[in-house]
Amino acid sequence: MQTEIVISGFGGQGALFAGQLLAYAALDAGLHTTWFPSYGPEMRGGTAHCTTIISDAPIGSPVVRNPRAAIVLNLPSLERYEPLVKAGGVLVVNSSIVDRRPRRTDLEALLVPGDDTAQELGEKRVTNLVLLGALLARLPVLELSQVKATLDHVIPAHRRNLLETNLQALERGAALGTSEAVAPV
Amino acid sequence: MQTEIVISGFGGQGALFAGQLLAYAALDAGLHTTWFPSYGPEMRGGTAHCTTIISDAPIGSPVVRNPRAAIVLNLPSLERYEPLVKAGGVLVVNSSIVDRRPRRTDLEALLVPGDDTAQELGEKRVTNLVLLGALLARLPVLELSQVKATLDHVIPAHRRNLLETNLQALERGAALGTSEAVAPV
Amino acid sequence: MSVQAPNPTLAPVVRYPEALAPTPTHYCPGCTHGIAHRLVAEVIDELGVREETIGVASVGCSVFAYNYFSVDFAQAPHGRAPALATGIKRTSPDKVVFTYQGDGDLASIGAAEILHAAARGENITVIFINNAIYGMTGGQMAPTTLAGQRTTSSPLGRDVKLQGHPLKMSEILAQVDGAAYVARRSLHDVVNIRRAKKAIRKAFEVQQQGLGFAMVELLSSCPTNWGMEAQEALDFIRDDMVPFYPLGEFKVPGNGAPGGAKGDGQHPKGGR
Amino acid sequence: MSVQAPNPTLAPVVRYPEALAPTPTHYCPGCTHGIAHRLVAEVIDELGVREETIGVASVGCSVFAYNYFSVDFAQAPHGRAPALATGIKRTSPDKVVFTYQGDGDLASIGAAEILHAAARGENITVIFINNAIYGMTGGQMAPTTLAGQRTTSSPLGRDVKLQGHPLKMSEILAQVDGAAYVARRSLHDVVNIRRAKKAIRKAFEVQQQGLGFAMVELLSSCPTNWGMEAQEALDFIRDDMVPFYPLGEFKVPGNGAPGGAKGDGQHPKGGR
Amino acid sequence: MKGTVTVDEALCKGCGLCTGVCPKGLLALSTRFSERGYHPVELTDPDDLCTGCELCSVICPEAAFTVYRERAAA
Amino acid sequence: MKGTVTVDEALCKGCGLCTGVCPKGLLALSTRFSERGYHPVELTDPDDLCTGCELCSVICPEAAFTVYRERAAA
Amino acid sequence: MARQLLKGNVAFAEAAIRAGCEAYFGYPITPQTEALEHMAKRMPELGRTFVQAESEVAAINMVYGAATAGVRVMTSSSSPGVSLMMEGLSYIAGSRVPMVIVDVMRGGPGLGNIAPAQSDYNQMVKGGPHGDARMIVLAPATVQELIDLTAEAFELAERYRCITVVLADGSLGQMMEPAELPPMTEPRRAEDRPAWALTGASGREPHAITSIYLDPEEEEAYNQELQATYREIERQEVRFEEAYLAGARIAVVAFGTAGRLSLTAIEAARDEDIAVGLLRPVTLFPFPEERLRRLAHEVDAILVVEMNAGQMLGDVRRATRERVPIHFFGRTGGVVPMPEEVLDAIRGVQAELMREEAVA
Amino acid sequence: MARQLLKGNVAFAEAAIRAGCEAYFGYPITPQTEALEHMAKRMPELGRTFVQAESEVAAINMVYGAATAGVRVMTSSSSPGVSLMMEGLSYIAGSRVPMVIVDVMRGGPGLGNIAPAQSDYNQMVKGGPHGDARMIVLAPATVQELIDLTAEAFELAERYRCITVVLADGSLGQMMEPAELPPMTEPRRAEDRPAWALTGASGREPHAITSIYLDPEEEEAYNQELQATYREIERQEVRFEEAYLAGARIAVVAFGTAGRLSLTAIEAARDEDIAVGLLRPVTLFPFPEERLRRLAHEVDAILVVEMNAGQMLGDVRRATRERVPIHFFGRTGGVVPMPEEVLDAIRGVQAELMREEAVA
Ligand SMILES: Cc1ncc(C[n+]2csc(CCOP(=O)(O)OP(=O)(O)O)c2C)c(N)n1
Ligand SMILES: Cc1ncc(C[n+]2csc(CCOP(=O)(O)OP(=O)(O)O)c2C)c(N)n1
Ligand code: SF4
Ligand code: SF4
Ligand code: SF4
Ligand code: SF4
Ligand code: SF4
Ligand code: SF4
Ligand SMILES: [Mg+2]
Ligand SMILES: [Mg+2]
Repeated sequence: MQTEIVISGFGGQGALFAGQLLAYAALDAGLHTTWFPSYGPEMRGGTAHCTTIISDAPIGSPVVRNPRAAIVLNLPSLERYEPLVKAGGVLVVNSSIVDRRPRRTDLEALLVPGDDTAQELGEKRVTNLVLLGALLARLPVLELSQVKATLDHVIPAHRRNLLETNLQALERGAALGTSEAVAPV
Repeated sequence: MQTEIVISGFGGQGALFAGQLLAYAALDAGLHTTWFPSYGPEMRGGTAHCTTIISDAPIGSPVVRNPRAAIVLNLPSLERYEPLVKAGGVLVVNSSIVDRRPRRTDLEALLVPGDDTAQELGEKRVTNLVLLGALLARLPVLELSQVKATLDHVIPAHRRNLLETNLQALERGAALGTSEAVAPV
Repeated sequence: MSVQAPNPTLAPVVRYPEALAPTPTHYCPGCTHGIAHRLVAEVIDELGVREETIGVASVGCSVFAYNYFSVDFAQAPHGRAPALATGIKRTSPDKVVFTYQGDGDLASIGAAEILHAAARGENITVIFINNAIYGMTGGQMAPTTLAGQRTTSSPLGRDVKLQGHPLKMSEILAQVDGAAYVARRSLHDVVNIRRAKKAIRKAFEVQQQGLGFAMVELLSSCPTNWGMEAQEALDFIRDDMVPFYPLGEFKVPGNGAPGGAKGDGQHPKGGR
Repeated sequence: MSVQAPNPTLAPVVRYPEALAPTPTHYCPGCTHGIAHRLVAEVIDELGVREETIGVASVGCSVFAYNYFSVDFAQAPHGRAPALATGIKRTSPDKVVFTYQGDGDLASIGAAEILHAAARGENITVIFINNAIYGMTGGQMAPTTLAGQRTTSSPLGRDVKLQGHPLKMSEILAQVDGAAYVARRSLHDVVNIRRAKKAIRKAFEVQQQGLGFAMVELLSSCPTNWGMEAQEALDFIRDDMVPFYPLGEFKVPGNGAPGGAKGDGQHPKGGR
Repeated sequence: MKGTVTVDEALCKGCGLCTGVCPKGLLALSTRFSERGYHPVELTDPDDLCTGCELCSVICPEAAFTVYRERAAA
Repeated sequence: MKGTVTVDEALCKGCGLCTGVCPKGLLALSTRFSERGYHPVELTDPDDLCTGCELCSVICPEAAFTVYRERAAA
Repeated sequence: MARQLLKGNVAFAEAAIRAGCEAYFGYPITPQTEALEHMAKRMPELGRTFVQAESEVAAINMVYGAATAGVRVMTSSSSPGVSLMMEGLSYIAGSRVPMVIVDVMRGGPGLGNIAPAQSDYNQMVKGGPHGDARMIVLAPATVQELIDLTAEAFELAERYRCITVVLADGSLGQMMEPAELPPMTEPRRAEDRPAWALTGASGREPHAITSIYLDPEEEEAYNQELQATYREIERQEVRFEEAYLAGARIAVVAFGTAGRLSLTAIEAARDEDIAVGLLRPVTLFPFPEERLRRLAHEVDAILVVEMNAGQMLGDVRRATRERVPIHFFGRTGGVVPMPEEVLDAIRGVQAELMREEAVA
Repeated sequence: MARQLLKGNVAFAEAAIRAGCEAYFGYPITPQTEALEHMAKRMPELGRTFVQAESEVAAINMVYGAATAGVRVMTSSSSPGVSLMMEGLSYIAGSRVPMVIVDVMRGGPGLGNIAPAQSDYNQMVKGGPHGDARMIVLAPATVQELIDLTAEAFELAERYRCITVVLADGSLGQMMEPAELPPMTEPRRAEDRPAWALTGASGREPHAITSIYLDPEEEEAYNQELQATYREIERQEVRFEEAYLAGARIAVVAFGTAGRLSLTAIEAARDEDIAVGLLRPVTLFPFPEERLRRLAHEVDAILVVEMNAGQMLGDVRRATRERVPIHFFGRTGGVVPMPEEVLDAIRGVQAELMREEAVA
């Protein structure tokens, strides 16, 4: 059984790291995984996105057209990925800055105020983990505890001081993910 | 009907020019012709040789293993080409500096004192034409008159002062070529 | 862009250059590539040569320069812009031809091409952006990276014994007979930016007068790969780069000898 | 070659160098490539490093140098000898590594490689044969061809406006920080040949001391492509080349600045 | 008023360089996001202090400024 | 005799450079051809004028010379 | 060694180090720069050689130099950079010194872009370098295979005294995947350098390493030696991977990333009861000539999938003699085909088989 | 124009001049240097552009520059020099500016020698340059054909906005043969330069000539344009020459000098009543694919003759699907095969045909 997750946003919103964290956690959980980034020359702005695949069997293609789930950190990403997520899949939207609701009804959409929550936690840079936490609450691909454990050993040294906030971000996200509030009716 | 002539000697003995002269003359005579040099980096010593082919039909290969005739200006050239000349062909040897006679008896060999004759003409550099003249006397491929006429218009400007001597060299060679003396018994 | 004066008593004195395409660039915030672009465009406008100018973009962050100037442009392989410019200028001598090259492009892979374009006295103008780094590929060491400077390919800081000494291209090219004008300027503050523009203008005029090869080296910033804020990066130019890369005119038409090879002594802080 | 003294009271004082292979070369009569070979071999013998020396031959008339020295040799693509030498020296730091390059090889196609080998301060020795021509390919213009000099690719004489100015590589490389020793010497007469040998020896010693990049430029003759007799060609060096290419040490260990960049003033005729 | 400036928000990347050079300190980055996601610079000049000295336009990497100065009285 | 030289004919290419530098004028090209087709140089020194000064060997591009000098009297 | 999540570029660089690579010379170029950066950090730590060359031309010739000295040496680059190495590669092949190059292909032609592509197949497999030189070309499809083949590349290069190319693409260089690194092996000691190497002519005749043979006959004899080596390589080193070919009516032939993408498509197709399997050449030179010839007798149709306009396609057509219809699906310019697209292509081939049978 | 005795290298240089070549950029290399020397003399006389570049890398990029300015431009070189042009050629192909290059091949690999060879067939025909770029490749066999194809190369390059390669070899460059030069045509006037050229953005939008398309989809669209052009070239420009194929049982397939050598051998063989003919591809890209396919139905055996280790051989095997036995005779390293050797090879093929029939 294979799960594909796309995470997409502006450069700097941490989409790539969130995807890597998933892959690291999958490895720790003894699963097969791939992480596939989109990349551009250093100085190019625009969107950065990546695909993480987690599976109990060896993985063929590291990219798919129709992922099982997507986390969209900004509007362009919503425009691009909403149409692509598999029917019945999960779509997590950073509602703090994305001002439109998803249109599709054949998938589970979560409107999570990522930036606001991050603000509350006093650390703008953890938006990505808030949304990831929310996703994990709805997508039975990895245990939250697993992801938290993994984060503890993969977080880069110069970010270590932020570990606590990062863990909180995941938890807050997970909480939001389970609350009904986030689901658009 | 196609005739192949190889001319070979030390660099500086004028082998390449003699071969070109034949090709120019053939062109003037309205025949098909090719001139094919062997060449090395500028500074390399050693032998220079070329193949001139004259034919009344278009010419395929500009090189052949077994030429109809060969003019050898030095010993190494004799060693190399004596075995290759077609049976019944013509082999002209610069006997002034080549101190051995040809061994083959199935071809027409001429021992022409090229350098000595050139000395007599007071111009060391015309050895090649003396031998060419001798060859033409035995090889009915081009009229001597034709070659002389051609020489008149292809001789490089800075050599023009030597035209007379060059023409004499051809004639002296032709004369030697017809005299019995030159043929080894 | 047409400008609507906010108040009839006011007249626009600085407006968007015509030779600059009316489009945002992809450069990082505070990157002085943008300043260099503007200065070149202003000079092209002042000389009124926009319609007969042909630019040659190189490989580096400025690879898309052709999108930002409203003049004809070719895009050259990494380091070969001077060769393309040679091919263009020789066959279009009536055109104004300039290259726009980074330090990796001009001083590393393109060292032979720039040296020989100078030796041939190719009648072209070269804008040389020295930001002491490979910007586009993410901050590797450039031939102009300062001793001790950390980059992704000199993680412990450039060790000149192992990784070589930074190259002073202006000083080197000023030595070459075909070079008519060679100057180094800096973009770290207003005064120096204005000096830089004067040098760029001279470098284009030298070409118009058919005097030969002209180059302006511009000390430029790379906030992203230096890991600095925009202003911090300008201070780094002033405090670290200028002392090693003296500003000045190293060759001007007429003076054959590499005059002022030690720079014009202008104190870097002078600009502040 | 073992030498049999013609007379017991006599002792051999000059004999065939051990580092020179006992074989005739393919060089044209009177070509000073041969002198340069002998000097390098003598120095290798004097320093006693024949068995730990690795040479790098370039592409030019000296392409077969590996046949003429009795030391290990690699043969490099045109212009890339300094890159090969870098690869060899970095992985065999205990060996003595030298390149032997012509002017087309070093100053034209190989300009970037020599400039950067110098900038990196590669601890190698470069023997640079400047004969102002492309010898091997039959006498085309070299970057060092003198203004007005006729070659097969500058049939009317080198027109510096169209074909560029001759490059003074020693002066240029002396500018570069990684260069420890840079000298230009001439092979046109006995006195200068002896000076040349001293310079070559220094250039090898600098490497042994690990001081960095060392190069000796040797003004050399090409009787064949200059269309001259051997002695005439030496006179051409003295009368035409030396005045344009000043002899001297442009950089010696210790003096950072390109000292004596104008040459050591030794009058060319002094050698006679 | 001696002079004033306008900033093309489509061009400004909020690098802040201009804010440092304005002798009158009239320029500051807004907290707003521009369309391209930057905090654009804004001129706040209630007392008409801007002299149109051009310094801001000289340092701006994006050529975002238009600078105006009083016309020489006709 | 103060000194003398021998020439390796296999190496000499008859370029004549040595003939110009010998202070005693003892060297001249022979009219003979060497095996490789050159006119090799020859020392003609009936009156033992050669000093073993080495000049010929310094200029020779082919390292064809061996130079001998008198041994310091033992 | 436990499995770690590794980025392709870092993985092959570290694999080379552990395989005893003593020297790396390179020049930055996306999408392989992380390899150069890893080498810049690690090699000096280990007291080995790292030089950022002034260009790819210089880099390949530094590699040449180090190779003549008999050390394990490598470089890596991407398409435009590799094009600049053609002369050097020809010299190296022409003087039979071993070396390894990893080519992380990107979209072209020209400057193109930095997205993954396979459009340099012909360049590396057929003859980018001038002359009759060939290079062993290995085409990994996963980070693990990239690691294993890079390490083995040195062995092959030294066994046959030739160039071994690891032909990867941007996606393999940039993606992360769990993989296991080989144990660290110490570089060989100076005194263990090969007998032919340049180590100073001490107590032996001098060595010359060169690629010039002015006498054509000599050059030909040398070329015959080279050709003999290539024939030996063709006999010994052919490698490929198969999946689901037993009973398959359609065979997809694809290398590297295209091969792994196709596998996913193939599995999807098999769920639709399409009898399709995969042949993935692991060695591109030597090419699995004979296996493909047989394959053309086992299946009814072949679909070649490449991230280029159809380069290996020519070799498949030749090797199979087109005994069965050969179809092609390719994306160019850096577009990574989605497995769904490959699936569509497979369906198309299947549909055609049906049609033919209907007719028959 | 009357026929003159012309050296190949001089002939193609003068032919280019007469075809209106406005600029030549090159670097000396044997065996093509006479062409550069001829240009050095003639171009300035005519007020046209000649520059001896500092290297082949610089030369090809000067050509690139002049091509963007819309002038008729060319370069010429030989094997190692051409290898240095691969990146530039890829850029030029990738930005669709027309140019002509004459490659006078010599023995390789590496520095090799300066004798005639055909061992860069794969480099020029298959993909020396990176990316999916192709070049039209013309293979003359005589000095006259060298002249005619060089002149026409400019037309082809401009018609398809592509690179046209005249693939010669050392023997063709060095030999002399009577031939006729085309009449002199004046170079096009500045105002007649093509619409896409860089001439200054006066009264029009600025032009940008580039080969970078960061968006893979864009790059792919661009590649599709290129591929469409190549298909068109394959439809329009295939050329080959035939001799004695009517009723032949053996076909010799050979290009350039090898083709001309073979003709002599074939005529000798026919004197021995061996039914043998010649197919000489004149365009190597586009390759006479379809003609070869038919040929395999007309003859009983094919003998491929090349001055390399067997490069075009692969294309012949592919195109013919090996419907009949494909034999190969090649000399490498700069050896020019003698017609007598080719004759022996033909006899060998004939003998084998006999044997088979005896068996049957
Ligand atoms: C032949 C080749 N080698 C390497 C690269 C990769 N590359 C792109 S830009 C660049 C360096 C750019 O640095 P610089 O010239 O200093 O320009 P900057 O980005 O700093 O302005 C490199 C190495 C390439 N595109 N082509
Ligand atoms: C890449 C390449 N380009 C060109 C050549 C042809 N070539 C051989 S030697 C040479 C020039 C040699 O001149 P120089 O370096 O001055 O050495 P010299 O013969 O004068 O001693 C050239 C251009 C080559 N072998 N390889
Ligand atoms: S990476 Fe550096 S040089 Fe490139 S645009 Fe950004 S700041 Fe400027
Ligand atoms: S061509 Fe010139 S450089 Fe070469 S060997 Fe002869 S004289 Fe010396
Ligand atoms: S300098 Fe320009 S880009 Fe930077 S903040 Fe000011 S206006 Fe905006
Ligand atoms: S013009 Fe001068 S005063 Fe006005 S905003 Fe700009 S810097 Fe300030
Ligand atoms: S050693 Fe001196 S004196 Fe004797 S031959 Fe030589 S040059 Fe003349
Ligand atoms: S200098 Fe040497 S080569 Fe020349 S003539 Fe004298 S001995 Fe012979
Ligand atoms: Mg830079
Ligand atoms: Mg030279």
